[in-house]
Amino acid sequence: MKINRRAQQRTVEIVSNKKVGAYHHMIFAVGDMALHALPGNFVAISVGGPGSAMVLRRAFAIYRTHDRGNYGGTLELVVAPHGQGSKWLTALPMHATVDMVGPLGTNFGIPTEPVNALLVGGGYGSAPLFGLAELLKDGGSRVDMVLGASSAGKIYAPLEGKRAVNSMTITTDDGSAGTKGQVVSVLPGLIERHNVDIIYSCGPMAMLAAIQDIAAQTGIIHQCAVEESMACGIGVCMTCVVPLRDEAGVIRMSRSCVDGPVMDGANVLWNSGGKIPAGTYGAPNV
Amino acid sequence: MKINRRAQQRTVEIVSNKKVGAYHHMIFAVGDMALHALPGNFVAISVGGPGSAMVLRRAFAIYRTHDRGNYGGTLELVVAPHGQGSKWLTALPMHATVDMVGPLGTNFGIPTEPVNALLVGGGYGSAPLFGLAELLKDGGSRVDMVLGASSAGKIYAPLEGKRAVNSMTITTDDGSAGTKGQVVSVLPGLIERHNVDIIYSCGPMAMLAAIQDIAAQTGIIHQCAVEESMACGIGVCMTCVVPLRDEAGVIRMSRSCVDGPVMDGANVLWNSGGKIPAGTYGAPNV
Amino acid sequence: MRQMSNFNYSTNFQNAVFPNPIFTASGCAGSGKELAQFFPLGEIGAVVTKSIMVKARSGRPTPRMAETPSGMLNSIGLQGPGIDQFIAEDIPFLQKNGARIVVSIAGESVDDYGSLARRLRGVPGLSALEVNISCPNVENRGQVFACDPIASRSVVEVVRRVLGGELPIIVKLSPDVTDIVAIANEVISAGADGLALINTLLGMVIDVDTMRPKLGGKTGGLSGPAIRPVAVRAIYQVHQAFPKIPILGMGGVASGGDALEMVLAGASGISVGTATFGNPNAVIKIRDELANLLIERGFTTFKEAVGFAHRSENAG
Amino acid sequence: MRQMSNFNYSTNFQNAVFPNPIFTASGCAGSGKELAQFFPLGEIGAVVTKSIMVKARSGRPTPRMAETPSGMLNSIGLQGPGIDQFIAEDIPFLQKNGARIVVSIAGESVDDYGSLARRLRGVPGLSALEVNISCPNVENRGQVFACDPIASRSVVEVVRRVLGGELPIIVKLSPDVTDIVAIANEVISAGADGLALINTLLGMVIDVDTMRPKLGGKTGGLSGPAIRPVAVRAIYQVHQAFPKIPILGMGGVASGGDALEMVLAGASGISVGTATFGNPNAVIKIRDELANLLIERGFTTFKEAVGFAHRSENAG
Ligand SMILES: Cc1cc2nc3c(=O)[nH]c(=O)nc-3n(C[C@H](O)[C@H](O)[C@H](O)COP(=O)(O)OP(=O)(O)OC[C@H]3O[C@@H](n4cnc5c(N)ncnc54)[C@H](O)[C@@H]3O)c2cc1C
Ligand SMILES: Cc1cc2nc3c(=O)[nH]c(=O)nc-3n(C[C@H](O)[C@H](O)[C@H](O)COP(=O)(O)OP(=O)(O)OC[C@H]3O[C@@H](n4cnc5c(N)ncnc54)[C@H](O)[C@@H]3O)c2cc1C
Ligand SMILES: Cc1cc2nc3c(=O)[nH]c(=O)nc-3n(C[C@H](O)[C@H](O)[C@H](O)COP(=O)(O)O)c2cc1C
Ligand SMILES: Cc1cc2nc3c(=O)[nH]c(=O)nc-3n(C[C@H](O)[C@H](O)[C@H](O)COP(=O)(O)O)c2cc1C
Ligand code: FES
Ligand code: FES
Repeated sequence: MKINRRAQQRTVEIVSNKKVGAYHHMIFAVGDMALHALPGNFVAISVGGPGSAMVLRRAFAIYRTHDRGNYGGTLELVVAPHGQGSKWLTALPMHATVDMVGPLGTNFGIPTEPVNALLVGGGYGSAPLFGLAELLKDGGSRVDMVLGASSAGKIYAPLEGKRAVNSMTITTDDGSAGTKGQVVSVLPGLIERHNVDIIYSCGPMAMLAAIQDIAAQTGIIHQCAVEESMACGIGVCMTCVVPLRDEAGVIRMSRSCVDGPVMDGANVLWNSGGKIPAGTYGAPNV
Repeated sequence: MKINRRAQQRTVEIVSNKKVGAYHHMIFAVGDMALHALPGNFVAISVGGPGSAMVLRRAFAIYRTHDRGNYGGTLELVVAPHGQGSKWLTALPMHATVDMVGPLGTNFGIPTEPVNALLVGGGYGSAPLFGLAELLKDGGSRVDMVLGASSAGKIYAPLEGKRAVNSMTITTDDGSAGTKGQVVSVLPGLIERHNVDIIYSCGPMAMLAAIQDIAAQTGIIHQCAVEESMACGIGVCMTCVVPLRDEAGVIRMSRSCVDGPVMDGANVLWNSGGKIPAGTYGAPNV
Repeated sequence: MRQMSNFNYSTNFQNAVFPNPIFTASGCAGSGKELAQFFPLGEIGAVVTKSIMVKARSGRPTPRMAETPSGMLNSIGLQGPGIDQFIAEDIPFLQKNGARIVVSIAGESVDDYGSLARRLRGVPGLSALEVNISCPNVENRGQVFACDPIASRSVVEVVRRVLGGELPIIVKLSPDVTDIVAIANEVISAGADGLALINTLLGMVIDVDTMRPKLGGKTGGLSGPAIRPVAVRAIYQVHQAFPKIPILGMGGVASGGDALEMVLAGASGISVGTATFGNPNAVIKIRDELANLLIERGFTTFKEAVGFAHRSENAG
Repeated sequence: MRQMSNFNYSTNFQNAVFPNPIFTASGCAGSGKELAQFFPLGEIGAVVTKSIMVKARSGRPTPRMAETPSGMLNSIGLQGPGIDQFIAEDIPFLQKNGARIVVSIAGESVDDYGSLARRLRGVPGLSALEVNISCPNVENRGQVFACDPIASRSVVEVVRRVLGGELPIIVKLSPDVTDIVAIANEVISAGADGLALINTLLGMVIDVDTMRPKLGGKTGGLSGPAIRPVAVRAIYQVHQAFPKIPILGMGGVASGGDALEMVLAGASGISVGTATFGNPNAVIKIRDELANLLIERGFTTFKEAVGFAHRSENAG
């Protein structure tokens, strides 16, 4: 329960904004914010400009960062033009500036020894996995990746990313790329084939829940980056909570912006179906 | 009490946006909306784009129009970047589009015979006077012009406009251009010198009221374009009213967007000091 | 609009039937003439006229409006020509232009409402009466009728008595009350056929330059998208309590999606006010967008969607 | 800030003195730790803590928020650790970090408020108590205390009795009432030293895709710039009626100009809530902007500006 100590607020410049499939790959000149970001962290961006009716920031998982280059430190995002906020952001021209707070939240834990890791991403959920893959490979781990989406255009998998992993499996709901179906359908086979020790995942909550079911059956560690509606991103509003079992076994409504987004999948009470799970700390006695 | 029958709503493209002193001179490709505009009319533009907190249009006096050119019919405005709406508008790039309703409101009446006309503009209030000057000159009238503002940068007087009039007098509050002082200080002299038959004016309400005082003393006709806060611009909201004496002598709170902006200065009850003037139709009996 | 032909868009408030549920909001459509410039008035469900009083009124001093974040304040003060001139001039224009007409009335006393109903009773071609009770009651220290259950009831009773069963009565409530369901209960038991929800919220803007209230009338009514969540809540609560009473929903509707929210919450019709100031064709745009959204969601009639947020809840 | 040295920015609520009038809003500053990451907590007037209850509370199910035009709805449901853990952990952190502390309390019964006051009475280093009465009263069919004059009075009486004259009591009112001046009158006569205006407005958003209420708790509290005109109006009305009672103003303040509006209307302090979600440094920005605006207008002390919109009116 603590805000990311490295978080800073600054005005950053867009130095690249390219449409890639259904997404925009955007690069921001962020100075030393880039130094502090770890895979799994996110940033929160003001949207709409002055006179906007949108009062809340939008959260985006950090795709990757570079400490130094033509523009100094840079930070990259993969953004889906979805509603008004993300459409405004992806429509910005080069050199436009935005107000960014980051890095925020927890990061994926990196094992101290080489492991066999399976990285699973849904839609733009693939974004934080490529930086993670690099770190894992650097540490000598085997990295296999599975990316799923509704259709081919919604798979974000840049060539260098594909190359950096030991294997890449694609699934699409409509079969327009890779295996037809959802990511979970291919997981059991991959887990067995590659003797997976740990699963890292990022994507829609329903996908994460399904992955946890598989992880639980096979006893594999599962670190997932959750995505709950966030009003503040910095831990002050209590909107972004998920039921999470703490070390002492107590279930608490925990903030996914400071106790997450990366959480241990085994500790999240999935499928609480829009209810406070029975036994949660402070739950009404009904 | 009738909406301008020629009004239309359309998406129009910005084909030029140049900073001139304190203002932006903006040209819009408006198709046949240009055909229907008369000096004194205004347009109403949506500001802020999608997701904007600004729900009301902004009104702008039409500076001039051209029926045909590279961009078809065009319409020109002189916009002061003042608050959020006008700043948004003036910051738009070439080829951006805005939603425009126009032409709206009443226009300056043109005498059927040649007259000696004095045109008085305050700040961007000069904008509609240049088109008017052209029409008057075409009809054989003598046209003298007085433009006033707080300082030189706020005088909008393009060269071709200056050339088109018989004389041009400038006043500024700080003396940074022309005579130091307010426009009204030079009016009595000009009226006498040029034997003025009619004054046309456009600018802040206080200026119009002061001009009307002078017009009343000398018995000269005074047509002025008023500027009240407008929520709709098309006559449906009743926010933009000014107390106006109608032909039957009845004072009514009349809408400056449909019964104006151009009104006969002698019929407006100036200086009612934020009150409903006694005797107004429907006024409370207190 | 896809498949528009198979979709039944009509709605009704008691015996008043409308081909579609998108109306103007009282005080936001002028006399109708001004909008007729942009679209044929018969194209929308109905024109709700600006609240008319017994006598002519000059309204409040200017400034009468202030823009606020996603909304605006107005203090028009019910400027209007009085009932006689209104019946002589405005009604015939609307009829000639094929508009269905809902006349909004406002009074300063219970008697005023009775007189207005009496004058309107015989006028042919009206669809319904909207009774605006958000007016100061001069007989009761200027307290707004809509904030006082007893005064609200008295107004509705007298209008009901004068009209008999002829014209449906839609009573327009104020959100500025502790318990809107309680007020709704009073006016329904006094004979209201439907409710209009919501009128504006009382607000104020202070001009930081003059350092005084910006509006001539000091306070004003807050409207526009800013208040939509309050309107949706009011509609939801009242529909939950009185599922059979049709509601004319309003407050910040600017798109078909906004209208759909209110319909799902329980509105049988939607009035569009402030959005018309931003877009003269807003009513038509919203009419078309809402139809498309309903068709996309598989509704074959508009009425199936009314209050759906309550039903799916019990189901799920 | 120009000439900041000659400008007296301090304010007070009875015997509680603050170096400047810009506070956080209850429930919008976490436990203080999270904001301390962005600025030293001693830099602002005070930290108003999230409303604390007797026992730990899990709050409401998710989704707990929906963005709305120029605002947001929240239904947190007062999630928190309970008074004991709060006193043991949160207060010491705030003290160590040099924050002036206003503790907000919330209860489900009149007794709860008494117990909370009793627990806090002895805690050193508190500046004032904010009493949040916008909570359902479980002993009275869940009606919100703040909507019931009698219940509001009872709460304030018990807190006053327990505290004696030690800590100033600021009572936070709900705008969802017919007559906020009447409620203010009750709580002042029951012993309130100041008032906090306003809490959120009750609102609802319906998700047009799921066709059900968007929030887990169905209704939520509307905050942000959308409600500012309602807040300014409430502050103006209450200050007019009780010019000697200090008001902590809030509701959509996002800039120094917004804060100034409330100060001119009658606020002796300003709480910043939703704006912090959009900008972690909002409180600091607003503190500096307001000081500049006041200095520009020729004020030499903050207090001269409080309620100025009323004074200039009588003058002009
Ligand atoms: C930790 C985290 C990481 C994210 N990473 C990415 C990313 O890498 N790329 C990307 O494109 N998007 C990402 N999102 C989603 C992003 O924050 C926005 O929610 C999304 O862009 C939609 O915003 P909008 O303004 O376009 O839509 P609107 O519908 O206008 O949004 C309205 C409100 O609902 C919230 N909301 C809408 N959809 C979602 C959602 N799926 N999850 C949470 N809140 C939602 C918005 O934040 C906003 O407050 C992430 C969200 C979180 C919480
Ligand atoms: C008939 C008419 C003609 C106009 N012609 C021009 C023109 O040619 N060039 C130009 O730059 N401006 C003109 N204006 C003023 C213009 O409409 C805007 O009011 C101005 O640009 C300020 O808007 P904003 O959004 O920048 O300021 P904001 O302060 O954000 O405006 C907030 C609200 O106040 C209203 N408002 C603010 N200032 C004024 C004002 N002086 N008069 C009326 N309403 C105001 C706005 O319309 C808006 O609704 C005209 C106004 C009217 C009524
Ligand atoms: C300028 C203006 C004038 C209004 N006049 C009236 C009126 O005469 N009678 C009435 O019942 N409501 C009146 N209203 C309230 C609207 O009918 C409507 O209830 C309210 O504005 C909320 O809807 P909106 O947000 O779509 O505008 C007026 C609103 C505005 C903005
Ligand atoms: C997420 C959230 C949580 C809140 N929690 C509380 C609370 O615990 N106690 C309280 O008195 N008010 C609470 N409020 C209300 C705020 O303190 C404030 O009165 C209101 O939000 C209006 O101010 P704003 O527009 O600046 O946010 C909360 C508001 C929000 C948005
Ligand atoms: S988003 Fe505000 S606490 Fe997590
Ligand atoms: S601006 Fe609406 S009537 Fe004139």
